[in-house]
Amino acid sequence: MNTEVSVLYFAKSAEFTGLKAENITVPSNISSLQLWQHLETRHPRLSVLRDQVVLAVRQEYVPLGEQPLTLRDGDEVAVIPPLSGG
Amino acid sequence: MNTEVSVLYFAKSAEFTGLKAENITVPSNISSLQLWQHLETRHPRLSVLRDQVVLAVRQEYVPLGEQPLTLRDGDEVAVIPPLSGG
Amino acid sequence: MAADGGQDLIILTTDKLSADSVSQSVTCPSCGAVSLFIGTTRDNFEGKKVIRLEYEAYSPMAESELRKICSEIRTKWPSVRRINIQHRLGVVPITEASVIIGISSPHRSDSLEAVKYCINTLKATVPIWKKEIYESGEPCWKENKE
Amino acid sequence: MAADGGQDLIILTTDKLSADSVSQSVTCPSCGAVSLFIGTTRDNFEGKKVIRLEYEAYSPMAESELRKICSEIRTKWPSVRRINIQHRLGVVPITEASVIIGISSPHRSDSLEAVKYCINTLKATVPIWKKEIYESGEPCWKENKE
Repeated sequence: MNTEVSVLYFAKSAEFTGLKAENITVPSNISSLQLWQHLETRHPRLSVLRDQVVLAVRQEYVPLGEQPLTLRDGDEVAVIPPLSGG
Repeated sequence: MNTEVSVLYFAKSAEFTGLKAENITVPSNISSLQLWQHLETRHPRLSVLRDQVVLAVRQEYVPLGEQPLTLRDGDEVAVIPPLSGG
Repeated sequence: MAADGGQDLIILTTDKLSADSVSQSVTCPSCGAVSLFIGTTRDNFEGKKVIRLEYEAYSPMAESELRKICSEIRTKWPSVRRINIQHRLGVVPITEASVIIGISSPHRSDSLEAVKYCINTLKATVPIWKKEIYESGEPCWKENKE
Repeated sequence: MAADGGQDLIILTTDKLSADSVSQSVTCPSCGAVSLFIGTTRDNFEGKKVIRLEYEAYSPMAESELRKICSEIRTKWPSVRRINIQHRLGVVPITEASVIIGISSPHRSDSLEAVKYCINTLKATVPIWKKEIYESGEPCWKENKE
Protein backbone atom coordinates (compact mmCIF):
# COMPACT_ATOMS: atom_id res chain seq x y z
CA MET A 1 0.00 0.00 0.00
CA ASN A 2 1.29 3.43 -0.94
CA THR A 3 0.96 6.69 0.91
CA GLU A 4 1.65 10.32 0.12
CA VAL A 5 4.04 12.12 2.44
CA SER A 6 5.41 15.62 2.50
CA VAL A 7 9.20 15.83 2.38
CA LEU A 8 11.03 18.91 3.70
CA TYR A 9 14.61 19.74 2.70
CA PHE A 10 16.92 21.91 4.80
CA ALA A 11 20.33 23.50 4.42
CA LYS A 12 22.59 21.55 2.03
CA SER A 13 19.83 19.14 1.07
CA ALA A 14 17.65 22.04 -0.08
CA GLU A 15 20.51 23.32 -2.22
CA PHE A 16 21.11 19.85 -3.70
CA THR A 17 17.44 19.28 -4.59
CA GLY A 18 16.61 22.89 -5.42
CA LEU A 19 13.48 22.36 -3.33
CA LYS A 20 12.24 23.31 0.13
CA ALA A 21 9.43 20.74 0.07
CA GLU A 22 7.64 18.25 -2.16
CA ASN A 23 4.98 15.58 -1.87
CA ILE A 24 6.02 12.06 -2.83
CA THR A 25 4.29 8.71 -2.89
CA VAL A 26 6.07 5.81 -1.19
CA PRO A 27 5.11 2.44 0.33
CA SER A 28 3.56 2.99 3.74
CA ASN A 29 5.66 0.19 5.20
CA ILE A 30 9.24 1.04 4.44
CA SER A 31 12.54 1.28 6.28
CA SER A 32 14.19 4.67 6.81
CA LEU A 33 17.07 3.57 4.58
CA GLN A 34 14.66 2.59 1.78
CA LEU A 35 12.92 5.95 2.15
CA TRP A 36 16.28 7.67 1.81
CA GLN A 37 17.04 5.61 -1.29
CA HIS A 38 13.77 6.85 -2.83
CA LEU A 39 14.93 10.40 -2.19
CA GLU A 40 18.37 9.70 -3.66
CA THR A 41 16.76 8.24 -6.77
CA ARG A 42 14.71 11.41 -7.21
CA HIS A 43 17.68 13.68 -6.45
CA PRO A 44 21.00 11.96 -7.18
CA ARG A 45 23.06 14.88 -5.74
CA LEU A 46 21.73 13.94 -2.29
CA SER A 47 23.99 10.88 -2.30
CA VAL A 48 26.97 12.82 -0.94
CA LEU A 49 24.97 13.35 2.27
CA ARG A 50 24.27 9.64 2.81
CA ASP A 51 26.80 9.15 5.62
CA GLN A 52 25.89 12.35 7.46
CA VAL A 53 22.15 12.63 7.20
CA VAL A 54 19.27 11.56 9.41
CA LEU A 55 15.57 11.82 8.72
CA ALA A 56 12.84 13.24 10.92
CA VAL A 57 9.46 11.53 10.64
CA ARG A 58 6.57 13.36 12.26
CA GLN A 59 9.23 15.61 13.85
CA GLU A 60 11.15 12.80 15.55
CA TYR A 61 14.66 11.82 14.49
CA VAL A 62 15.13 8.51 12.69
CA PRO A 63 18.62 7.32 11.68
CA LEU A 64 19.01 5.64 8.28
CA GLY A 65 18.63 1.91 8.85
CA GLU A 66 16.49 -1.17 8.67
CA GLN A 67 13.86 -0.38 11.29
CA PRO A 68 10.42 -0.13 9.68
CA LEU A 69 8.51 3.14 9.51
CA THR A 70 4.75 3.20 9.33
CA LEU A 71 3.89 6.17 7.18
CA ARG A 72 0.44 7.65 6.99
CA ASP A 73 -1.04 10.02 4.43
CA GLY A 74 0.17 13.56 4.98
CA ASP A 75 3.04 12.62 7.28
CA GLU A 76 5.89 15.09 7.42
CA VAL A 77 9.34 13.72 6.65
CA ALA A 78 12.39 15.97 6.86
CA VAL A 79 15.94 15.56 5.58
CA ILE A 80 18.28 16.65 8.37
CA PRO A 81 21.87 17.39 7.33
CA PRO A 82 24.46 17.89 10.13
CA LEU A 83 23.19 20.49 12.61
CA SER A 84 24.86 23.85 13.14
CA GLY A 85 22.56 25.82 15.42
CA GLY A 86 23.78 27.91 18.33
CA MET B 1 60.22 50.43 67.96
CA ASN B 2 56.68 51.62 67.54
CA THR B 3 54.87 52.65 64.40
CA GLU B 4 51.55 54.30 63.64
CA VAL B 5 49.23 52.37 61.35
CA SER B 6 45.77 53.07 60.03
CA VAL B 7 43.18 50.40 60.90
CA LEU B 8 40.04 49.98 58.79
CA TYR B 9 36.94 48.19 60.07
CA PHE B 10 34.35 46.60 57.80
CA ALA B 11 30.91 45.01 58.19
CA LYS B 12 30.40 43.46 61.64
CA SER B 13 33.72 44.75 62.92
CA ALA B 14 32.70 48.33 62.13
CA GLU B 15 29.46 47.79 64.05
CA PHE B 16 31.33 46.30 67.02
CA THR B 17 33.86 49.14 67.22
CA GLY B 18 31.55 51.93 66.14
CA LEU B 19 34.37 53.04 63.85
CA LYS B 20 35.22 52.89 60.16
CA ALA B 21 38.89 53.70 60.73
CA GLU B 22 41.36 54.81 63.38
CA ASN B 23 45.11 55.32 63.75
CA ILE B 24 46.84 53.23 66.39
CA THR B 25 50.42 52.88 67.56
CA VAL B 26 51.83 49.36 67.78
CA PRO B 27 55.27 47.70 67.77
CA SER B 28 56.56 47.58 64.20
CA ASN B 29 57.65 43.96 64.66
CA ILE B 30 54.59 42.09 65.76
CA SER B 31 52.75 38.93 64.77
CA SER B 32 49.31 39.17 63.18
CA LEU B 33 47.81 37.48 66.25
CA GLN B 34 49.44 40.05 68.56
CA LEU B 35 48.13 42.83 66.38
CA TRP B 36 44.64 41.36 66.62
CA GLN B 37 45.01 41.17 70.41
CA HIS B 38 45.83 44.89 70.44
CA LEU B 39 42.59 45.52 68.58
CA GLU B 40 40.61 43.28 70.93
CA THR B 41 42.01 45.14 73.93
CA ARG B 42 40.86 48.45 72.43
CA HIS B 43 37.47 47.01 71.39
CA PRO B 44 36.49 44.02 73.55
CA ARG B 45 33.35 43.32 71.45
CA LEU B 46 35.65 42.27 68.58
CA SER B 47 36.50 39.08 70.50
CA VAL B 48 33.46 37.22 69.11
CA LEU B 49 35.05 37.52 65.64
CA ARG B 50 38.37 35.96 66.69
CA ASP B 51 37.76 32.56 65.05
CA GLN B 52 36.37 34.02 61.82
CA VAL B 53 38.45 37.04 61.08
CA VAL B 54 41.56 37.64 58.99
CA LEU B 55 43.55 40.85 58.64
CA ALA B 56 44.71 42.57 55.50
CA VAL B 57 48.06 44.36 55.74
CA ARG B 58 48.87 46.71 52.87
CA GLN B 59 45.87 45.12 51.08
CA GLU B 60 47.14 41.53 51.31
CA TYR B 61 45.41 38.90 53.46
CA VAL B 62 47.17 37.72 56.60
CA PRO B 63 45.62 35.02 58.78
CA LEU B 64 45.87 35.41 62.56
CA GLY B 65 49.00 33.57 63.66
CA GLU B 66 52.61 33.70 64.70
CA GLN B 67 54.25 34.90 61.47
CA PRO B 68 55.88 38.29 62.01
CA LEU B 69 54.64 41.42 60.26
CA THR B 70 56.92 44.31 59.55
CA LEU B 71 54.79 47.40 59.87
CA ARG B 72 55.82 50.80 58.61
CA ASP B 73 54.41 54.20 59.41
CA GLY B 74 51.15 54.81 57.63
CA ASP B 75 50.54 51.17 56.70
CA GLU B 76 46.95 50.23 56.14
CA VAL B 77 45.62 47.33 58.19
CA ALA B 78 42.06 46.09 57.68
CA VAL B 79 39.86 43.84 59.77
CA ILE B 80 38.19 41.38 57.40
CA PRO B 81 35.13 39.53 58.76
CA PRO B 82 33.76 36.60 56.70
CA LEU B 83 33.18 37.73 53.11
CA SER B 84 29.75 37.89 51.52
CA GLY B 85 30.23 39.53 48.15
CA GLY B 86 28.57 38.34 44.96
CA MET C 1 5.22 19.66 34.71
CA ALA C 2 2.33 21.79 33.50
CA ALA C 3 3.09 24.50 36.03
CA ASP C 4 6.78 24.47 35.12
CA GLY C 5 5.94 24.65 31.43
CA GLY C 6 4.76 28.21 31.91
CA GLN C 7 8.27 29.16 33.00
CA ASP C 8 9.86 27.94 29.78
CA LEU C 9 10.03 30.62 27.12
CA ILE C 10 11.22 29.61 23.66
CA ILE C 11 11.56 32.17 20.89
CA LEU C 12 12.73 31.74 17.30
CA THR C 13 12.84 35.13 15.64
CA THR C 14 14.43 37.15 12.86
CA ASP C 15 14.64 40.15 15.23
CA LYS C 16 17.81 41.25 17.01
CA LEU C 17 18.21 39.52 20.38
CA SER C 18 18.68 41.40 23.67
CA ALA C 19 20.58 40.16 26.71
CA ASP C 20 18.63 42.52 28.98
CA SER C 21 15.31 41.22 27.76
CA VAL C 22 16.38 37.61 28.36
CA SER C 23 17.84 38.39 31.76
CA GLN C 24 14.74 40.30 32.82
CA SER C 25 12.42 37.55 31.66
CA VAL C 26 14.16 34.93 33.82
CA THR C 27 14.81 37.09 36.91
CA CYS C 28 12.44 36.33 39.74
CA PRO C 29 12.29 37.43 43.38
CA SER C 30 13.12 33.98 44.75
CA CYS C 31 16.18 33.54 42.52
CA GLY C 32 19.67 34.61 43.47
CA ALA C 33 21.34 33.61 40.23
CA VAL C 34 20.81 34.20 36.53
CA SER C 35 23.23 32.64 34.06
CA LEU C 36 23.29 33.70 30.43
CA PHE C 37 25.03 32.28 27.41
CA ILE C 38 25.23 34.43 24.29
CA GLY C 39 26.46 32.96 21.02
CA THR C 40 27.75 35.66 18.70
CA THR C 41 28.86 35.76 15.10
CA ARG C 42 32.60 35.51 14.63
CA ASP C 43 34.39 37.44 11.93
CA ASN C 44 36.73 34.68 10.80
CA PHE C 45 36.91 30.98 10.03
CA GLU C 46 40.18 29.31 9.16
CA GLY C 47 41.61 32.59 7.96
CA LYS C 48 38.59 33.50 5.82
CA LYS C 49 36.78 36.72 6.63
CA VAL C 50 33.14 36.05 7.53
CA ILE C 51 30.82 38.89 6.57
CA ARG C 52 27.57 37.47 7.93
CA LEU C 53 25.73 34.31 8.94
CA GLU C 54 22.39 33.02 7.78
CA TYR C 55 20.35 30.70 9.98
CA GLU C 56 17.60 28.37 8.87
CA ALA C 57 15.41 26.20 11.12
CA TYR C 58 12.92 23.40 10.91
CA SER C 59 10.91 25.61 13.21
CA PRO C 60 8.15 23.43 14.68
CA MET C 61 10.59 20.59 15.36
CA ALA C 62 13.22 23.03 16.68
CA GLU C 63 10.67 24.31 19.18
CA SER C 64 9.74 20.79 20.17
CA GLU C 65 13.40 19.79 20.65
CA LEU C 66 13.97 22.95 22.71
CA ARG C 67 11.01 22.01 24.91
CA LYS C 68 12.57 18.59 25.43
CA ILE C 69 15.80 20.28 26.57
CA CYS C 70 13.84 22.44 29.04
CA SER C 71 12.17 19.37 30.41
CA GLU C 72 15.50 17.54 30.77
CA ILE C 73 16.95 20.56 32.59
CA ARG C 74 14.04 20.52 35.04
CA THR C 75 14.67 16.85 35.73
CA LYS C 76 18.41 17.30 36.23
CA TRP C 77 18.24 20.59 38.17
CA PRO C 78 14.84 20.71 39.87
CA SER C 79 15.66 24.04 41.54
CA VAL C 80 15.80 25.82 38.16
CA ARG C 81 13.07 28.47 38.03
CA ARG C 82 12.84 30.12 34.61
CA ILE C 83 14.35 29.21 31.26
CA ASN C 84 14.39 31.48 28.22
CA ILE C 85 15.95 30.26 24.99
CA GLN C 86 16.01 32.66 22.04
CA HIS C 87 17.50 31.75 18.67
CA ARG C 88 17.75 34.21 15.85
CA LEU C 89 16.98 33.10 12.29
CA GLY C 90 17.78 34.65 8.92
CA VAL C 91 20.70 37.02 8.54
CA VAL C 92 22.83 37.69 11.64
CA PRO C 93 25.51 40.40 11.21
CA ILE C 94 28.97 40.06 12.77
CA THR C 95 29.09 40.47 16.60
CA GLU C 96 25.32 40.19 16.94
CA ALA C 97 23.85 37.33 18.97
CA SER C 98 22.57 34.21 17.22
CA VAL C 99 21.42 32.56 20.44
CA ILE C 100 20.79 33.70 24.02
CA ILE C 101 19.99 31.28 26.82
CA GLY C 102 18.98 32.56 30.25
CA ILE C 103 18.32 30.36 33.27
CA SER C 104 17.56 31.38 36.85
CA SER C 105 17.86 29.42 40.07
CA PRO C 106 18.05 30.18 43.79
CA HIS C 107 21.75 29.18 43.91
CA ARG C 108 24.36 29.81 41.29
CA SER C 109 25.74 26.36 40.53
CA ASP C 110 22.42 25.07 39.15
CA SER C 111 21.89 27.85 36.64
CA LEU C 112 25.55 27.77 35.56
CA GLU C 113 25.50 24.04 34.93
CA ALA C 114 22.08 24.13 33.31
CA VAL C 115 23.14 26.84 30.83
CA LYS C 116 26.16 24.81 29.80
CA TYR C 117 24.03 21.70 29.35
CA CYS C 118 21.47 23.72 27.40
CA ILE C 119 23.85 25.18 24.81
CA ASN C 120 25.69 21.87 24.37
CA THR C 121 22.44 19.96 23.87
CA LEU C 122 20.97 22.66 21.63
CA LYS C 123 23.95 22.38 19.32
CA ALA C 124 23.64 18.59 19.21
CA THR C 125 19.88 18.11 18.84
CA VAL C 126 17.98 21.17 17.60
CA PRO C 127 17.33 21.29 13.82
CA ILE C 128 18.88 24.65 13.01
CA TRP C 129 21.52 25.29 10.36
CA LYS C 130 24.04 28.06 9.86
CA LYS C 131 25.57 29.18 6.59
CA GLU C 132 28.70 31.30 6.70
CA ILE C 133 29.06 33.93 4.00
CA TYR C 134 32.68 34.88 3.33
CA GLU C 135 34.17 38.00 1.84
CA SER C 136 35.44 35.81 -0.98
CA GLY C 137 34.73 32.20 -1.86
CA GLU C 138 31.67 29.98 -1.66
CA PRO C 139 29.29 30.18 1.31
CA CYS C 140 29.56 27.16 3.60
CA TRP C 141 26.97 25.24 5.64
CA LYS C 142 28.59 24.61 9.00
CA GLU C 143 28.53 21.49 11.16
CA ASN C 144 28.65 21.50 14.96
CA LYS C 145 31.59 19.35 15.96
CA GLU C 146 31.52 19.01 19.72
CA MET D 1 49.99 40.70 30.23
CA ALA D 2 49.94 44.45 29.68
CA ALA D 3 48.02 44.06 26.46
CA ASP D 4 45.53 41.70 28.09
CA GLY D 5 45.13 44.06 31.02
CA GLY D 6 43.33 46.51 28.79
CA GLN D 7 40.65 43.88 28.22
CA ASP D 8 39.84 43.55 31.91
CA LEU D 9 37.15 45.95 33.04
CA ILE D 10 36.38 46.13 36.76
CA ILE D 11 33.66 48.38 38.07
CA LEU D 12 32.42 48.93 41.63
CA THR D 13 29.47 51.27 41.55
CA THR D 14 26.34 52.32 43.41
CA ASP D 15 24.51 52.59 40.07
CA LYS D 16 22.11 49.97 38.74
CA LEU D 17 23.89 47.30 36.70
CA SER D 18 22.93 46.38 33.12
CA ALA D 19 23.34 42.97 31.48
CA ASP D 20 23.31 44.58 28.02
CA SER D 21 26.10 46.95 28.90
CA VAL D 22 28.25 44.10 30.26
CA SER D 23 27.50 41.85 27.31
CA GLN D 24 28.27 44.64 24.83
CA SER D 25 31.52 45.52 26.54
CA VAL D 26 32.84 41.96 26.25
CA THR D 27 31.54 41.15 22.77
CA CYS D 28 34.23 41.26 20.12
CA PRO D 29 34.35 40.27 16.44
CA SER D 30 36.71 37.34 17.02
CA CYS D 31 34.58 35.85 19.82
CA GLY D 32 31.82 33.32 19.31
CA ALA D 33 30.79 33.07 22.94
CA VAL D 34 29.83 35.43 25.74
CA SER D 35 28.92 34.00 29.12
CA LEU D 36 27.27 36.09 31.79
CA PHE D 37 26.55 35.47 35.43
CA ILE D 38 24.13 37.78 37.21
CA GLY D 39 23.71 37.62 40.96
CA THR D 40 20.37 39.06 42.04
CA THR D 41 18.81 39.92 45.37
CA ARG D 42 16.52 37.21 46.75
CA ASP D 43 13.34 38.06 48.60
CA ASN D 44 13.70 35.48 51.35
CA PHE D 45 16.16 33.87 53.71
CA GLU D 46 15.12 31.01 55.98
CA GLY D 47 11.53 32.11 55.84
CA LYS D 48 12.27 35.77 56.59
CA LYS D 49 11.19 38.35 54.05
CA VAL D 50 14.19 40.30 52.74
CA ILE D 51 13.34 43.86 51.75
CA ARG D 52 16.74 44.94 50.49
CA LEU D 53 20.47 44.30 50.64
CA GLU D 54 23.28 46.68 51.45
CA TYR D 55 26.78 46.05 50.15
CA GLU D 56 30.01 47.44 51.53
CA ALA D 57 33.49 46.98 50.06
CA TYR D 58 37.10 47.55 50.94
CA SER D 59 37.23 49.11 47.51
CA PRO D 60 40.93 49.41 46.60
CA MET D 61 41.64 45.89 47.85
CA ALA D 62 38.46 44.53 46.20
CA GLU D 63 39.68 45.95 42.88
CA SER D 64 43.10 44.45 43.41
CA GLU D 65 41.64 41.01 44.27
CA LEU D 66 39.40 41.21 41.19
CA ARG D 67 42.46 41.97 39.05
CA LYS D 68 44.14 38.89 40.50
CA ILE D 69 41.11 36.81 39.48
CA CYS D 70 41.28 38.22 35.93
CA SER D 71 44.93 37.33 35.76
CA GLU D 72 44.26 33.77 37.03
CA ILE D 73 41.52 33.38 34.43
CA ARG D 74 43.92 34.42 31.67
CA THR D 75 46.42 31.83 32.87
CA LYS D 76 43.84 29.03 33.09
CA TRP D 77 41.93 29.91 29.89
CA PRO D 78 44.37 31.73 27.58
CA SER D 79 41.76 32.00 24.84
CA VAL D 80 39.58 34.30 26.97
CA ARG D 81 39.30 37.70 25.27
CA ARG D 82 37.44 40.22 27.44
CA ILE D 83 36.43 40.17 31.09
CA ASN D 84 34.03 42.63 32.68
CA ILE D 85 33.22 42.33 36.38
CA GLN D 86 30.75 44.78 37.86
CA HIS D 87 29.73 44.76 41.51
CA ARG D 88 27.10 47.07 42.89
CA LEU D 89 27.64 48.70 46.30
CA GLY D 90 25.23 50.38 48.69
CA VAL D 91 21.52 49.57 48.62
CA VAL D 92 20.38 46.91 46.13
CA PRO D 93 16.60 46.45 45.88
CA ILE D 94 15.00 43.00 45.45
CA THR D 95 15.47 41.38 41.99
CA GLU D 96 18.15 43.89 40.97
CA ALA D 97 21.66 42.67 40.18
CA SER D 98 24.38 42.86 42.81
CA VAL D 99 27.04 41.45 40.52
CA ILE D 100 27.40 40.86 36.76
CA ILE D 101 30.33 39.00 35.25
CA GLY D 102 30.79 38.84 31.49
CA ILE D 103 33.52 36.88 29.72
CA SER D 104 34.04 36.33 26.00
CA SER D 105 36.05 33.68 24.17
CA PRO D 106 36.19 32.24 20.66
CA HIS D 107 34.64 28.93 21.84
CA ARG D 108 31.94 28.48 24.42
CA SER D 109 33.46 26.12 26.95
CA ASP D 110 36.21 28.56 27.96
CA SER D 111 33.91 31.46 28.76
CA LEU D 112 31.42 29.18 30.54
CA GLU D 113 34.08 27.67 32.77
CA ALA D 114 35.81 31.00 33.35
CA VAL D 115 32.57 32.66 34.50
CA LYS D 116 31.95 29.86 36.98
CA TYR D 117 35.50 30.14 38.31
CA CYS D 118 35.17 33.91 38.50
CA ILE D 119 31.99 34.03 40.61
CA ASN D 120 33.20 31.22 42.90
CA THR D 121 36.55 32.92 43.46
CA LEU D 122 34.98 36.37 43.84
CA LYS D 123 32.77 35.06 46.65
CA ALA D 124 35.78 33.46 48.35
CA THR D 125 38.41 36.19 48.05
CA VAL D 126 37.06 39.67 47.31
CA PRO D 127 36.54 41.91 50.37
CA ILE D 128 32.88 42.80 49.91
CA TRP D 129 30.15 42.33 52.50
CA LYS D 130 26.39 42.06 52.27
CA LYS D 131 23.86 42.94 54.95
CA GLU D 132 20.33 41.62 54.61
CA ILE D 133 17.55 43.88 55.83
CA TYR D 134 14.40 41.95 56.78
CA GLU D 135 10.82 43.07 57.01
CA SER D 136 11.02 42.31 60.72
CA GLY D 137 13.94 41.44 62.94
CA GLU D 138 17.57 42.56 63.08
CA PRO D 139 19.60 43.06 59.88
CA CYS D 140 22.17 40.35 59.33
CA TRP D 141 25.68 40.40 57.84
CA LYS D 142 25.89 37.35 55.58
CA GLU D 143 28.74 34.89 55.11
CA ASN D 144 29.49 33.09 51.86
CA LYS D 145 29.46 29.40 52.59
CA GLU D 146 30.58 27.61 49.48
